[in-house]
Amino acid sequence: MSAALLEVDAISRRFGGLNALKDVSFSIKTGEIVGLIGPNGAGKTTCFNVVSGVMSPSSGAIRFEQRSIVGKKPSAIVSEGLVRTFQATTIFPDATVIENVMRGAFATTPVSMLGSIFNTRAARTALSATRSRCELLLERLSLLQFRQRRAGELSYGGQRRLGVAIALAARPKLLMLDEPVAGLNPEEAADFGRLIKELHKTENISVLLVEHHMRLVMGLCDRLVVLDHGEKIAEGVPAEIRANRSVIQAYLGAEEAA
Amino acid sequence: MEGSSIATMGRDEPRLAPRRRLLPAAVLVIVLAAALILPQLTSNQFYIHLANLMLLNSIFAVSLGLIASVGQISLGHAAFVAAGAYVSALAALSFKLPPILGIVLAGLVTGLAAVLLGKILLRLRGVYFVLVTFLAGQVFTLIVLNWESVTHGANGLLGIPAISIFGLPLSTRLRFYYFALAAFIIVVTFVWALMRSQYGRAFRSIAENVRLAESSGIDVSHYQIVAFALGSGIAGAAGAAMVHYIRFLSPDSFTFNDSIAYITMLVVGGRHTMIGGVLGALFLTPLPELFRGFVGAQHIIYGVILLSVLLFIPNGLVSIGRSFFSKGSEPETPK
Amino acid sequence: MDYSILLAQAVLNGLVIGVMYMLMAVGFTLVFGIMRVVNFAHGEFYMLGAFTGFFTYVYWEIPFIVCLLIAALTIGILGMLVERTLIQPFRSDEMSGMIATLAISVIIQNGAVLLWGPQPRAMPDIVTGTLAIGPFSFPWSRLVVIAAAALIFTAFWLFMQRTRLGRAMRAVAQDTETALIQGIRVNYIYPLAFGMSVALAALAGALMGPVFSVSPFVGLTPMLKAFVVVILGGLGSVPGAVVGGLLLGMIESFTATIFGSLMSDILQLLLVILILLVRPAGLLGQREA
Amino acid sequence: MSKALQVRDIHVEYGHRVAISGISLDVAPAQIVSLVGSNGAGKTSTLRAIMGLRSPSQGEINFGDVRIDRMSPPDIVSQGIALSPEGRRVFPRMTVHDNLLVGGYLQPQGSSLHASVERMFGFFPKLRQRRDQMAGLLSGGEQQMLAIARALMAAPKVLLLDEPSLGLAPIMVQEIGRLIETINREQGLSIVLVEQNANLALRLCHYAYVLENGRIALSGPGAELAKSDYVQRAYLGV
Amino acid sequence: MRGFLKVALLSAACAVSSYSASAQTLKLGVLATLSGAGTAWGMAMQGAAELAAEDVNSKGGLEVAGKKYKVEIVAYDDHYKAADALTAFNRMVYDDTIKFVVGPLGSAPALALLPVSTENKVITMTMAFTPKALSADYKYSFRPVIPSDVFSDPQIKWVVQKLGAKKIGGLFPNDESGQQVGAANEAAYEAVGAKFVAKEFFERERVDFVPLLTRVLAKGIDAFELNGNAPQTAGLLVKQLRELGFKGPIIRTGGDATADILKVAGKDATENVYVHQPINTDSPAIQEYTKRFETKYKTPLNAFSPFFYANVQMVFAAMQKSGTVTDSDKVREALLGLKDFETLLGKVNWIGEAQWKSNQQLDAPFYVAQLKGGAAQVVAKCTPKVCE
Repeated sequence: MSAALLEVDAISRRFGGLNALKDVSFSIKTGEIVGLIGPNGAGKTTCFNVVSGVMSPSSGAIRFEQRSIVGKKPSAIVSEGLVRTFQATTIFPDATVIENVMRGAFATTPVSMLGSIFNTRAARTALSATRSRCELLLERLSLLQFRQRRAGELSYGGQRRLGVAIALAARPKLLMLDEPVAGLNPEEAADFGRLIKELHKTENISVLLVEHHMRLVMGLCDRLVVLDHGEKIAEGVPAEIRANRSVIQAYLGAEEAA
Repeated sequence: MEGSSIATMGRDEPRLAPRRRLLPAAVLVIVLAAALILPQLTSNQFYIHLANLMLLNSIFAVSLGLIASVGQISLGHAAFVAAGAYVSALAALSFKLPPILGIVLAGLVTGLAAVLLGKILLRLRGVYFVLVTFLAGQVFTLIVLNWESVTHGANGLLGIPAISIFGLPLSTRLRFYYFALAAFIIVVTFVWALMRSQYGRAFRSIAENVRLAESSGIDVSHYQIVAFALGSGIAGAAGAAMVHYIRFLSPDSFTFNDSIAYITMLVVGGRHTMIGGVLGALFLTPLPELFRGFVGAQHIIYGVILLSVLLFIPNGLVSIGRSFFSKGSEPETPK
Repeated sequence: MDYSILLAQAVLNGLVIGVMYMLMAVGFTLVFGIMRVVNFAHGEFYMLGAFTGFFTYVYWEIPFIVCLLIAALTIGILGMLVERTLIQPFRSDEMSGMIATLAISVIIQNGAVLLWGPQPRAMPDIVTGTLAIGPFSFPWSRLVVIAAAALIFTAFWLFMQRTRLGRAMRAVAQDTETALIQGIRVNYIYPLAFGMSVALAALAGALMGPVFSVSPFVGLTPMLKAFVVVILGGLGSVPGAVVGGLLLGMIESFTATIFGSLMSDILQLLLVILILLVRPAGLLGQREA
Repeated sequence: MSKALQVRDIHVEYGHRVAISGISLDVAPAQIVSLVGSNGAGKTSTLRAIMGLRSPSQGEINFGDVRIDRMSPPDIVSQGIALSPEGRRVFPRMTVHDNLLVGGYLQPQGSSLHASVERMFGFFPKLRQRRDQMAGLLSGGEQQMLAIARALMAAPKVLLLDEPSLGLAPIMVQEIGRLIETINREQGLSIVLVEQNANLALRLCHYAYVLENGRIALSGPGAELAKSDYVQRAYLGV
Repeated sequence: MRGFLKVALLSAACAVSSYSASAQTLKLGVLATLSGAGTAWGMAMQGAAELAAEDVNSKGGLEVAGKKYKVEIVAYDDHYKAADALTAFNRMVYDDTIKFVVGPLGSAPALALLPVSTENKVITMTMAFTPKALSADYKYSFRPVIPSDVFSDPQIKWVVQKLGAKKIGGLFPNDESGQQVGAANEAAYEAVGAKFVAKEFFERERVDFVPLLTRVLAKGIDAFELNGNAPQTAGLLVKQLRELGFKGPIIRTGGDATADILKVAGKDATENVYVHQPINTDSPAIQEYTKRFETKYKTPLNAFSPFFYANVQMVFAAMQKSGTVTDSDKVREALLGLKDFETLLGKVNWIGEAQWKSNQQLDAPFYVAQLKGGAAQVVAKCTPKVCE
């Protein structure tokens, strides 16, 4: 329980002359839910992109289960068990809902590529097992009734849930959610929070969460990391963060000031 | 093959009622039987020649469609066709390699070349990929034209042998027809199986949403290269088959215009489906023959028909067939 | 021949073909930038412009500058009609639009053969003689082309920068929807831009008519070169088309003078591929979102 | 200057997706009206419908006594409605000056247009400093000012502002807020303000609507709404 | 597989039409480039066939073995591409069952369809300058036009002696004929003591030659050779050479391009230009043909046209002599048997035994002309051996 699942060690990322991330370090232990918060432009999304391999850090180290993942392709990092979602709704809009989740399960479907071409018995078995697993996932996210619908036709909330289902299908050990409830109404957001909590419990998934919805973040997270201008300005349990002066100045206070 | 498609395959269609599944199967059997028997009924070699070109063009269009299935359109496809043709023709002329092996070699060499080129070119996507493949195709033509010691430059290669299977030379149109038909069935079946497999799933994911595909654990560059190499390899092998049929090869044989022709087949037939490429090739290849007599106006009529198809059947010929099979039960989903 | 003469000759020649490529590419890139259409029929409008210039100059015997104006106007109007009827339906579909322009190109070219026959026609010189500066001599016929092209381009540039319509075109090119909510009627801007684009091609054709010759097939080369220039300069970028056109003209002139034609062609293409790989959006292009 | 904007029970769909199902609004002259709600609630869709970018499938939109819901955006602009779109959407490869001139596209050209530009520069002195810079090189806050100024160039009677605070630093958000108030006060313009920052939106407005799932969940004067339990819980993060 | 339906329909339609027309009709094919940049040459061939057909049809048809045949021309476009030519030729041979074809045009199409024409015994009248187009193996392939590798030698000798040119330069298109002609020309010039100091190749689409000409002129040449270039290109070369200040003689020792050179380059630039003239423009028969052609087709005569006209006349004569319009073997024998056949070109014969072991090349007198004041004046008459 105490071993760090993800260790982010002094990563920096520069765009041209701009320091989007500067010496940011934090770690996530197995079973933890950690929130990453900060004002717009603080570097949260850049941090997500660097950790998930979409871009490489200018300097610093990232270890997942003690192995360095710097320089690995995003797809390889996914196979290690580190899976992310995107800020905007990201689904495959033209495919059916179930096919969306099957694609998410691509890397975790134990089937040889050749086998799937020849449609061998083993391949059929593996695929149908994956399909059952995906249907289960859809059921948990209350999407099963739409399984044959075109994903693009789902409601906004439905698309957000589908995005999570696609990520879950990859059997993550660490799930990185980028503003998962942005744009959901309060009820939906609360439901979503309960869902994450439940998944965390039943699937033993650790979670790294970027979110502006403070109620959700405060209620859900074991620990918070606060970024501002690319630097980490605070880290601690929610109660500490709420009381932290510099956090109030940079971020929470903005609401009050407005 | 009929009715299923690159776009819909693997989308986990609702299970068709037995009768609905029977109809496409029956059509398939009838078409196959017709393809086997019809050529026997005509003594007109010209129609068989035309049928041969239709089959070869179908393969070219399908192979381009395979590359397009990862969302990339190549404007240099003819260069791969030509590369395959040159490999096999030169192997036959210089090393007396039997054409049938030459075709395999051509497929391997062009496929391998596509792997190497793909590593560089596939970093670009969308319209930039289209443009860079156009340029690469132009460079290829120039190289073939100027590397005289090997390719004989503009003089071209003459006396290329016909394919021979177990000592039986496929020197007549009819014999080649059955060879081309077999090749066509193999390619179409292979591509169909591929698109139905996990590969197809990966290809479609990449075409629809690259970022999400990558974060779903699909190695985008790997699968793009696989699609590019397979598509180019098939094109190269088919180009080789064609050159042992035409038996003359020059840098003019496959040019930018041919690349455009393949794309046209794909678009006119229906670019999101494999069968669309086939339909496009089957429709466009014999089309000029209908008005060959109108010299001068021939091309104008062709252009007008092409425009009309684009204007009035925007989803390609395949959409006509599909609405026939689905009988309007499933609403067409706009792209 | 002296090296300095060779050099001067190469520069002049690079300029002549450079400005032709520039005029072609500017129109080509304008249409791509605004409408997302790769216009494969662009060369045919060059050809039509050349014929218009030819017929008006030879048969009506009017001043060449009037011929240029007539060519730009008639072909421009023709272009608007073509856009309205044949290209507009493909607005949301780049690939079909591209193939539609191919079909249009086939129809125009073969129509020209039917109408005017395949024979090349020589256009009488507009000006004769050469300008001698020291040991260098430059044919006036070529200098006139450069001057005219510079003038045409300046007029075009001023139109784009200083007029209400020009600004509207740039706005549509950058963000169609936002342009719409400024009150710009995009549905009129499209045919207008297409008409202007092909009018520029027609001007290039009419200008080059006396230098080269006029036949239904003269459009192919400038069209392919415009394609390369636009890749080099950046799709949709007008400054890119100018820089790319002049650069390609110079590269072509110098490499052909030094290495011969074949090496020149291969070098040009390789260079452009290299640039594209390093800067996918071209020299001055904007990466698409 | 005394026309009212009325939206009557409009419905908007994108394909099979319903974005708005029955929204009605009233915007009186010289009034600031805020639309509050989460992403996907239908705020932006409402503005797009008013602007003619997406015709409603049902319902009516009237401006004064003119029905505008079947008009094209340019016609709506000429009626006196202008939009500063979400994400600012300045023309990045045009100068600040040209952006403003495009904003005045339908206005009489010539000296009066240049007078308007000067007025904008008076309003937004920062933009004057950047007059000949490419708009794409401006900072986020400056781009937002430019987008608002560009919309004002159309001399609108109703100004639609879509998420003017999005992605701006708190200090910038406050400045934009002040600007909105000034514009409303000095020009006597009606403003429809769409904001995720409910705090800001409710504080600025005369009247507000809370949108949820394409419907109006709640409406009332801004100050009143800000005090309501529901709004406090859901949108003000209290 | 819908295409098959199409083919079936097509075949039905064609079967009907060919049946109704076959009774007393002799079909003559024209397979040439009728679109794109080669159209001018293609039309020269098509026009020749049509005019020759007009001649016999106006007399009620061609009389062979007591029957009168109306001659019908079937013209197809080969796009100047091997594959397209092959498809069109297949249609001619198998669908239209034609045995006599004017064409193909260009080396690639010609080479591509030699096996088919031989297999089906179709007599072709080729306009392809590659030496491989003729061979004893391809005994139905005839060439009625004069290729430069056969005929340029005496002209080069004559020109070099007359002008005293020592250093020659030339530009050639980088295609089949360009590469052939370039090599042949160089050998021919060196054989008579001149030196080819600058030889450049260029891609066919090129229209601006100034950089290349600058390069050639930098080598200090006395004379420039135009052979191997398309007529329009030749005109452009002359024009641009003169613009660059080259005043020396410009020579074209093969292929007719006189009309185009004059049109494109204009009167002043074409002084001191010597051209190969395949026909004697002073001959009344040629002048009459020119008038007829230009009246009918409203386009200047390409000098190759009379050769095909003469060749079709020879085929007609051979048909009458052999008494058949279907047995191409017999017609071929009769064709080869024509000696000193009187045509508008003068007396013509078949030669080529020495080079190809078979007499399939037409032999006709040809000329060297000098351009003066915008017109060509014949200055020497040639045979393959000598010009005088």
